[in-house]
This record gives sequence, structure tokens and C-alpha cells, in this order.
Amino acid sequence: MTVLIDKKSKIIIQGFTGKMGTFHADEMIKYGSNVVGGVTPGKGGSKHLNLPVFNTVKDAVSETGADASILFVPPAFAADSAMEAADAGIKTCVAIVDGIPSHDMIRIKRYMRRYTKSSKMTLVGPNCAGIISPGKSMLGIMPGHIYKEGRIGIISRSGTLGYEAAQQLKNLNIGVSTSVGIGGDPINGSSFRDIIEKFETDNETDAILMIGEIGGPQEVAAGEFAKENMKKPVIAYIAGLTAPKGRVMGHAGAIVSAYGESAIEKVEILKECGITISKNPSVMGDTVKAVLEKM
Amino acid sequence: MTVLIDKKSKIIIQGFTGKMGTFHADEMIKYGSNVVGGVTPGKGGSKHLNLPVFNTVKDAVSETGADASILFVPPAFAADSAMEAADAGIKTCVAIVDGIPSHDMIRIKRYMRRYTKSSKMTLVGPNCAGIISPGKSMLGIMPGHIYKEGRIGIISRSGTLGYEAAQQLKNLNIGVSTSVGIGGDPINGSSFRDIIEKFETDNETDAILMIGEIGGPQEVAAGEFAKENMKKPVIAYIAGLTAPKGRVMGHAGAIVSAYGESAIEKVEILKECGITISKNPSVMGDTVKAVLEKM
Amino acid sequence: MDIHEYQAKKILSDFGVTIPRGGIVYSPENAENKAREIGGSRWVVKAQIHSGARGKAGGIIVCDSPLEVAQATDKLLGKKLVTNQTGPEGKIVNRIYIEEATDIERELYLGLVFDRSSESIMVVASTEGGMSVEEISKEKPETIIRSKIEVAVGMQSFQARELAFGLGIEPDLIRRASETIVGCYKAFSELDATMVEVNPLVISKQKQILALDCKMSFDNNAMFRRNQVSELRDKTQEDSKEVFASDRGLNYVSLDGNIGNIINGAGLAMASMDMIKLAGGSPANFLDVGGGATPEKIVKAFKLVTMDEKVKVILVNIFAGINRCDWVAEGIVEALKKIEVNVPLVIRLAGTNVEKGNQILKESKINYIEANTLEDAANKAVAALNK
Amino acid sequence: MDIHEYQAKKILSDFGVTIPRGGIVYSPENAENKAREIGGSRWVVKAQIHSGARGKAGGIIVCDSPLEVAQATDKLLGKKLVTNQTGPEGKIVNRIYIEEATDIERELYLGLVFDRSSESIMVVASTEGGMSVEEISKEKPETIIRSKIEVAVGMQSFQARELAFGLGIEPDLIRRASETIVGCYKAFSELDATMVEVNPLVISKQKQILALDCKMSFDNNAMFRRNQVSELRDKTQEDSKEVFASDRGLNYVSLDGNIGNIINGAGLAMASMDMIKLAGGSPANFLDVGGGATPEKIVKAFKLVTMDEKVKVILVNIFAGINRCDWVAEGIVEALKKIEVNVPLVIRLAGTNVEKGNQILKESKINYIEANTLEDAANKAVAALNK
Repeated sequence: MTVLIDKKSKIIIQGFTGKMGTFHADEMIKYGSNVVGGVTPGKGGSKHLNLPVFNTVKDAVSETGADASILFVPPAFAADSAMEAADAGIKTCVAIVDGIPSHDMIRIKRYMRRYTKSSKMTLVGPNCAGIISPGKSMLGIMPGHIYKEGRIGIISRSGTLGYEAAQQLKNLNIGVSTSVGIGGDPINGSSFRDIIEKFETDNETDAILMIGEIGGPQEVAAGEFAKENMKKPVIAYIAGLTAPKGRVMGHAGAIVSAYGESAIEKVEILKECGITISKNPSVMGDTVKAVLEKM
Repeated sequence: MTVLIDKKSKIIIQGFTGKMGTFHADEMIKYGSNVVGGVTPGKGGSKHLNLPVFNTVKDAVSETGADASILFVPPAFAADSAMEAADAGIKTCVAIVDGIPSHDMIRIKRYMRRYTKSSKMTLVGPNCAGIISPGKSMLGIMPGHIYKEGRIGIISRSGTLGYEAAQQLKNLNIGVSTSVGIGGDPINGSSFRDIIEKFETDNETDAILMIGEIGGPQEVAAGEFAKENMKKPVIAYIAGLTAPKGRVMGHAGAIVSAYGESAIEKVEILKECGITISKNPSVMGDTVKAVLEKM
Repeated sequence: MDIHEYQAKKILSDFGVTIPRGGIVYSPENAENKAREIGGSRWVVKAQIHSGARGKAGGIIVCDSPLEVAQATDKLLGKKLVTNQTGPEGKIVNRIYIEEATDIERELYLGLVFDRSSESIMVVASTEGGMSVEEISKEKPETIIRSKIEVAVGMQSFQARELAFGLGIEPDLIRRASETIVGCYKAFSELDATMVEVNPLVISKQKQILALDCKMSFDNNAMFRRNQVSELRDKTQEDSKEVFASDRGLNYVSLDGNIGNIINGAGLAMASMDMIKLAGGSPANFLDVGGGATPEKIVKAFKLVTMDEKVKVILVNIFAGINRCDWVAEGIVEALKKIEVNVPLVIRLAGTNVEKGNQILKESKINYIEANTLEDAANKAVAALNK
Repeated sequence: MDIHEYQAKKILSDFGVTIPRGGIVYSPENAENKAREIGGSRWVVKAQIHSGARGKAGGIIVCDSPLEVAQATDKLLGKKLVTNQTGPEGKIVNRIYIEEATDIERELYLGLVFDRSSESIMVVASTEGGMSVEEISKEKPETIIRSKIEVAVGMQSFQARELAFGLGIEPDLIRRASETIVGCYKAFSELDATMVEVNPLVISKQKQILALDCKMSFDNNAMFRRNQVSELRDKTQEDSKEVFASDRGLNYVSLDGNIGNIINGAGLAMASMDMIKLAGGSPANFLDVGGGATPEKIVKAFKLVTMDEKVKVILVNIFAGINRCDWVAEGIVEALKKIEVNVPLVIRLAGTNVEKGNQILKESKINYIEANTLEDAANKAVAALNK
């Protein structure tokens, strides 16, 4: 999806010279992503993985023309890094990091209100697997080989459940246009609704598989948006049928605290929005296939 | 100017039962303004000047349909009152009060960014004389009788200098559509540019008299806006030719601290923007007259 | 992270909220002295556990003499209290809070939470203090008033005033009520709280506005910068297996069933539990070992799941990404050398190098049932249970 | 409101900015002891006046012994220092700051002000510390770097880091430099400052980042909530007439000319001064008695203007609005009964009830020249001067 990343996207790694940054930069490069350098304050001017290191994102952007970035910084510094990316003119930023305080996420989102819609950075994550447009570019930490090139858009809160879906699709010989992990935190950079809207306008995508969970209002908001505004079919699976109320299920955001946040309620509401439900997680691929066959 | 106030504007007084609020509410009512009530927290349910008193602006708006308000509250509470007005759906709010901290003004303006342009309240002031649309409504503290009804828009940082201009015009038998005192503080709710833009679209106004001062970037910003976007003629006078650099001349905002902020520099820049300059304050009326005669 | 009532009260009082006089004790002797120190003629003895609804469970006792206070403290200390929030196992009482009794005129509800829709902070208030917010929402929804806070500038006095007037508080008390509400907001926003609840917030007959009971929860992710708050953690109030897990970087939630789970990724874990349920089984736990599923985490996960006596079958479901199934398989084999597993073990591997991984498992001497898909894994786990 | 260097340093150090060791003294004896207490072998004796450019005016003396420190203090105390910012009358030295000498490696400039265009806070930095920001703007504009702060979320570390890297600070000192910059921002925003200037901000040979000289100004309008700051006001550093005026709610600025002004409204006052200048005269002061121009204020204004020996003519220009010219005229008549005016007096009234006002003035026995328009008033004032 060229709205987020494509073959030409110039990627920088924030927290480049750290262990995580180094490992995943290398994986991305091997996948074919156009990584052009990275940022580690104080190491500006040096080289790492044969690529230039900069002190600030601004320097990196002005020297390399970077338009995408991925954060491998500790949670305490993640808000600062995300705002630095936004301020430097990065268009798409993925925050892999797990453990950003919710108050920081609110602060980041508030900070980004200074930008007009057209100049606003798309922040994906935190606590997510990132973005992959198979065969084009990977701005994330997923195993690239499980994604077949194709025309299904995937949006998932969970990383591994997103992989599961991609694998099921691949086993059915169905490919993926772009897969976006929006992350499992209560407040995230991009919601289901934000990404589903981008898929609707993406001419490389025919249908969208949305993999939700218990907790929060996001799946319902996306469903209502789809009902009002979308022509492309949406398939959804909601994990957490067996999750007890009031408990956090691994993801900070996966907790039922209001009506409409349990899996059963979400499924009911999404059905009313005209969304096709994958009854269980082992038939996500089959459900997509059935929908495609009816198109 | 119906964009700000007109005969139908329903006005509430914030700080209604205080001395200042009472006095000026009475003056406004005598002028013919449609004052529908006021707010004094804790006195809700009582009557004052035969009008209802409310505890909150929200209550006042829902009971009276008020769309305009004027603040007579001490400086320490002014930011809170202005935000309360914005949040309650007031469309035009005048802050007469002198002495609001600059950090509070920044906070108010930041707060108002939550609203879209169409639903955003126009805040006029602080430290100003308010707004008058002669013959229609007065939301301010000016002596109404010196304003003749007509088709000149006045915008002034200074109160009394605005009166001086209105008087000069009246002596020449020229009337005023609306006069707006934007106030003498460094950061104000509405700038020259904000108001001049409203006058450009106001079909009751033929020409605009802008009465500026030393200090700040506002007059120049308005000049540049006028050059690019305005068809109506603009006449300007800038006070403070004799003001020494680096001293605050009464108004907190009247201090020259950068290039382009002295009276001479402002006059030069405004001339380049195609604005007619009133050479001295005693010929503001004559200068407007000369421009009108050429139209 | 939750804290005790008395800790939350101390925090709120630092933010300008008035609380009744009181003090914490750990023994009946201290309780008697503390009551005398507090003064007055009536006291409330309150069991400090991480749960609401303590009153109905017998955790709150009103006393008329210091001696009674000592007796009540004696009665409560060391007891397990079972409330509708603790689960059947209850929570142990190790700390007692003694407080002067308050002459209540009105009871109000005040709560602050994140509003995920608007991504802001929401203040919720109601005239129906004493009931839980869920009860109020069901039975008296019309009494609920809400205020959304623009975090860019923080809560404004006018918003607090609107709430206070909305609660029908008399004019003379509006200012104090507003300060109380703003104080709670500041505590919420300055300490990385995720929840502040004052219930009831009372107006006393003496016209004081008092936080009579309160609860605060905090964002675990922010505790790195809130040392003073994180020191308030009381592990005796938490499930011992969950404490074991969180101390080791695992996400674990105890459940009632008998199929133990070891899964990488929270979403996949929930999905696997859903499949177990659909297959007719019931999960004993939620356990996310993290996306990476390193061998160390797998060892710890086996240790944790085998600690649970309810567990009759263990289901391992790992989708290997950047980590590879062969590594994961080696980790499992390694773990099973260290930890004895006496129940049937179903393992499903998927993702990178899945064949190699299954190969390694097969060639090892471990006793397990191989599964290929999510569905297959769940069916085999339930079948193993029923054998 | 301005404060002294040592006061600004104390404030910034409370916000985490490192400052050289130092102390304030009021006598040479204390100075010697203070130098010993501070320790080291070199000291800087700094006259505390509300002005920059003290060095060139002889207000800063480097000393090599406590005895020298005492001598330098003796020399400076009570002296009037004239800098390019004080005006010819200078400022009196009542306080001396003794500081350990710093081995300077680099001198930088750091300033924070309001940016009126963007209505935000602007941080300005330059590698050319020691020069004034005006000089830097003129001579080395390319060295200036700026950062606009989103007040909704405050200054972020990355912004401070960008500035620090922009100043060419070495990697090991970036973190400390960023903390210093953020500390200055916090002082600015939390104390209602209108200006914070650290000039120079130095890197010492010992690799410390130090605020070697600094200035802070505060928003007078916010002093009601900044008691600790407003206590730092030193009236001995202000023009006595301006202090007299501001204590009485008048806006007064001393100027060099000889026509005294009493005017209502700042804009009208500036406009009247402009007219005086155009008529060939020169104003002795700016004086705004406030829009209302109450009789009390007029009395005080006459008192103030007649205090100024430069004044050879007084021009009163009142545009009466809600207040009426007849009231104003009565106020003037009243004032002249109390205060003796020995110079020509020109009075121009305008606005509500102007005829009545002029009538009252005429019928009183005061000696004055009536004027009708702004221009008329200015011309008559200048003419009176030349008589």
C-alpha cells in the first residue's frame, strides 16, 4: 500500500546501533526494504551495517530523504522518538516497542494535532509487529517469507495471530497486499478505523481481514466506518471469547471494561455493520476465501 | 457585522453580579444589546437586573440560547471563564479584563485548537474595549453614542484611540459598520489578521481602518494578508513613533523587540502591502474620507 | 498495579483532597493506641485488601471504643476476605486502617479513567455514591455526568465546577468540591494512574467534603518513573502464580479450567483458548511467553504451568517468526529435561522452519502429541483430557 | 519584572541547571569570608544590577585572593554603574555576587522568549556566547538556531538534543546539555517567565556545562500566583517615578523631553506623543491613567508629572467614554487644588459631555489653555513651551 510504504520508501532505524535495531535492520535489508540509515544520538557521522548513522532524525531526513522510520528504543524514550520523527517530516513511523505508558501515548497524539491531516505522520504501534507490503517493503519485525504477494489487506492487534492469518491465506494460495500490526496497547498510533480507511482507497487491495480482540472501542468504530463508507468487503475475527471480564489478557488493551468490548458483543455489532465474521481463528483463511469467491 | 454580533445576538455576562459586570450590563442594555442573562457561580436561580443568573455558562446557553458573552472576571479567573465559554458553545466572547498572564493566553488558544474552524469561538481581547456594531448591538464598554451607523470597519488595539477615530469619522459624517477592540496584550484572542478577514467578507463594510501600535508582528501579518487576499481598501495608523526601544508603553504588548516592530518600520511594510497610511492620529478620519472619495 | 485504600487516600490528600483522620496498624495493640491517637468516639476498622465491596464481606467494622477497635482488628487480621471481586479464593488481610467515623449527609460517586474512544481522560460523577459504577450505570444511568479533559491544558476549574453543580452541591461547598475534583485529576495525570475512584465521596453533616473510600490503579508501564508509587505494591494481594509470571516477564492470568497453555503472543493465546472452548475444553490459564518465545521463557513457562494443580493437559502453541521453529523445539526439549511434566503434552509449531522443528521434537525422547493447525491442537488437547 | 543574576541562577539551579559555586554579600568583610567559604584560588566579583553589559562598565572584577575580593567588593558597593542598557543615570550596586572563576572552553548563547507570531515559546541558541543576541543577529546570524515549543506537551528531549547537537556539543556532553536546556524551559513555563537568557552558557575545561551569567524576566500579570518570584523584586533597580506610578496603578515611562503628558489609554498616549513630536516638541514621559481616568488617578498623575523637573509644559488629553468629560473636568479642578502646577497646562477633552467638561474648566479658576483636537493640543503645548 503506497499510502504507508512501498518499494521506494526510504527507511531509517531509530535506535539503530542497539541490539534490536541492528538485528531487525539487517532482517529488513535482507527482505529488500530500502533502509537508508539510522539514528543513534552521539554516534552521528559513523557507519553501521555499512549505512550512515545520524545524531537526530532531522539530520537523517535532510541527508537521506528518509520518509519512514521504525523505533527500537526503550519504552521510556519512545514518546520522544516518535515526536522527533513527526517533527522531522517522517510520513510513516512504526513503534515496535512494548511498554509505552498510556499517558505518553496521549501526549504523542496530542502533539501530532499540530499537523494538518495531509502533513501528519502515520504512527503505527506501539507494541506491534509493524507493516509489510509483501514483495515491496517491510517496516517491521515479521517473518517475511510467510507472506505471499497478493490483494488482501490484513490489520491485526496481535503479531502472531496476524502471522497465523497470513500463513492460512498462503496455504490457500491467497496473497496479501499489506499487513499492518496496529498493536495491543489501549491507545495506539493508528486504529483499525484509520487503517481500514487507507485500505479502502488502496488500489492494490480487494478485501480486508481485520483481526481484533476483546477490549476497547476500536473494532466497533471500524465496523461503523465500514458500514457507512466502504465498498470493499471486510472479514473479521475477534479473539478472546473465553477471556474473563476485568482481566488484562496479555495486551495492555485487552480488557473488557464496558458494554460492547467483549468478543461476543463485538461480533454481534460487526455483523450488524455487514462484516463477515470468521467463526474461529483456524478458519480466517477459509472465510476470506469464501468471501473472495462470492465477489 | 453579523459574523461577530448583530441585533439578534443573545448576550450573557460572565461575572454578572459583580460591580463591573452590573454597570456595563446596564450600559449594554441601554444601548439596545440583547442581554439575556449572566453567570455567577453559586448565584444560579436568582435574578439580577431582572435577568436570570446561572451557575455555569452551559446552563445559561441551554436555558437562554446565548451565543455571545462578555467577561467581567478578575484576571486570575479569566482563562477559565474564556474556556468555559468556548466549551459551552458561545460563538463570540469578549474579554475586557486587563492583566491576564501571557502563559494563560497561550493556554486558552491551545485549548481552543480542539474545535474545528467552523465551531471555534471567536475570542476578542483581553484588555480591550470590545465590539460595537452601531445601531445593532454593543458587546463592550465603549461610549455607544460616539459611533455613527455606517460602513467603515474599525480595528484597534487601543480603546481610547479607537474612540478618537470613531469621533473623527462622525465629525466628517462617516459611520461605522463594526468597531472591534482587539486589545493591547502581547497575545490576544483575535489578531488584526483574524478580524480584517472577517471584514473582507462582511457585506456591511466598505473599507477598514486599522489602528495599530508598536510591538509584535500583528499589523504586518494583517498587511500581508490584505495584500494577498483583500479587495476592500485598508487604512492604517500606527501609534508610537516616539516610543523608545525596549520599553513597554502601557500596553503589555507595546514593546519593540525585533525588526519590523517599530512604528516607522511597520508603516514602511504596510505601505508596501498597499495600505493607505494615516500620517498622524489627528487625520485618521480625513484619510478614510480621502480613500472613500477615490472609490 | 493496584494499591490499598489507605495508600490512595494518602496520595489524594497530598493533592488537596480532604480525608478523615486515620492510621494504618498491623496489630490489635497498635489499633487501640491508634484509635486513641485519632480521637473522637467512633471509629471504622477497615480491612485493607485489593478489592471493593469489603463491607458486605465483613471487612469494615464500626466501633464505639478503642477496645472494640482492638477486637475488630484482631478479628480481621490474617483473615481471608471473599468479596464479589476477589474470586472464591479471597484475599488475605495483613493491614488494618483505623479511621474516625464520619457523619454522612450525602454520598457521591467520583471516578477518573482513560476514555479510549477520545483518547483523553474522562471524569465520571454521580449522585449515587456507595453503589459501584456498574450498578449506577444499570440502575441510575440518568444520575451520571461526565466531563472529558483536554490533556493539553489539563482540567479547568470550570469543568470541576460544572460537575459540582451537576451533583447538586450547595453553593458554599462548590469551591471545595471543585478543588477536590481537580486534585483527583492532578493525581491521575501526574502519577500515571489508570484509574482513580472516590466512592463514596461524602458531604459530612459538618459540611466537609471527604474522600471516604478510594481506589487507585497505575500504569505498570510507567512505574519506571514512579518509584514512590511502585513501592506501594503489595504482592500479598496478588495471585502468586501471576506474581511469579510477571516477575519473569511472562503474561499470565489464572483461569478455572484444566488445559494449561503456553503460547507466544497475546492474540494467538486468546485465539487458542477460544479453540479449546470450541473443542469442548476449558483453559486453566492465559499465558503469553512473548513474541520471541526464547528457550529461557519456555523453561519458565513450563515451570509456571506445572505449578498449577488444576492442569491436566498442557498445550504448547508457538508461531515462530524471526525466532525459528528449530530453536523453539530445542528450547522445549531443553525445558523438558529440567521440568517434569506428568500430564499429556500437545505441541503445535508453525511458521519459520516448522518441518525442522517438528523433526527435532520427534527425534528427541520427549513424550508429546504433535498437532498441525490451531484446530488440530485444540481437538487433541481436549481428546487427551478425556482419555 | 526583572531579577538579579544571582536570583536567576538560584532558580535555574533548582531546575537542574549547573551554576558555579557562589554567594551573595552586602559588605566587604562578608566578601572575604564568602570567598574562603567558596574555596579555590580565583574568584569573580560581580555587581548585581538589573542590566547586562556589566563587564564593560567595570562591574565584574576577577580576583586572585580573598583580600582582593574584599577590595573589589568595597570598590563596587554603592557605586552607580552606567552600562549601555541603564541609561545615563546608571544603576546603583547594593549587592555583590562572589563566584568561583570558571576555566572556559567554549561560550554559548541560550535564550527563551515568547514568540508572538506562533504564540508559542521559542528557544534561541548560538555558538557565539558572550555577545548580546542583537549583536549575534547582526554579525553572526548563521550561528543562530531556533526551536519552537508545543506548549501543549512541553519541550521534548529531542528538541533539546537537536539544539545541543546544533551547537556542536561533543557526544559525551549532549545529555547534560539537553537537561540544561529542558531545565531552562521548565523554569520559563512553570514560573510565568517572559524571558530566560543564559549568556554565556559555558563548557568548562573540566567538561562541565555551566550557566555563567543569566537573566530572567517575569510576567507582572502573573505575579499574583508567584509569590516566591515577586519577593525577588528589587525596587532600588527601578526608576523611582516608575515605581511610584506602578504602585498607584498608573502606566508611566520616563522619557528625555520636557512636555509632561497625562492621557487616558496607552494608544491615545502614544498617539499624543507622536503629535507632540510632529509639532516639534519632545515628550517628558508616557503616562496612561487608564481608560476610566478617575479623579483619584488624575490627582496621582499630576503628582507624578510635577515630580519631574524636566517638565516645562503639561498636556492633559482625555477622551471620555463611559466616564464623562464633566466628571473628568471636576477631577482636574480637584487635582489642581491639591497640587501646585507652575508650568503652562494644556487641556484637551473629548468624547461624552465634552461641552459640559470644557464649561466646568472655564468656570473654575484654573489657569490653562484649552485645546480641541489632538493636533491643536500638541501645537499649543509646543507653543507654550517656546513662549
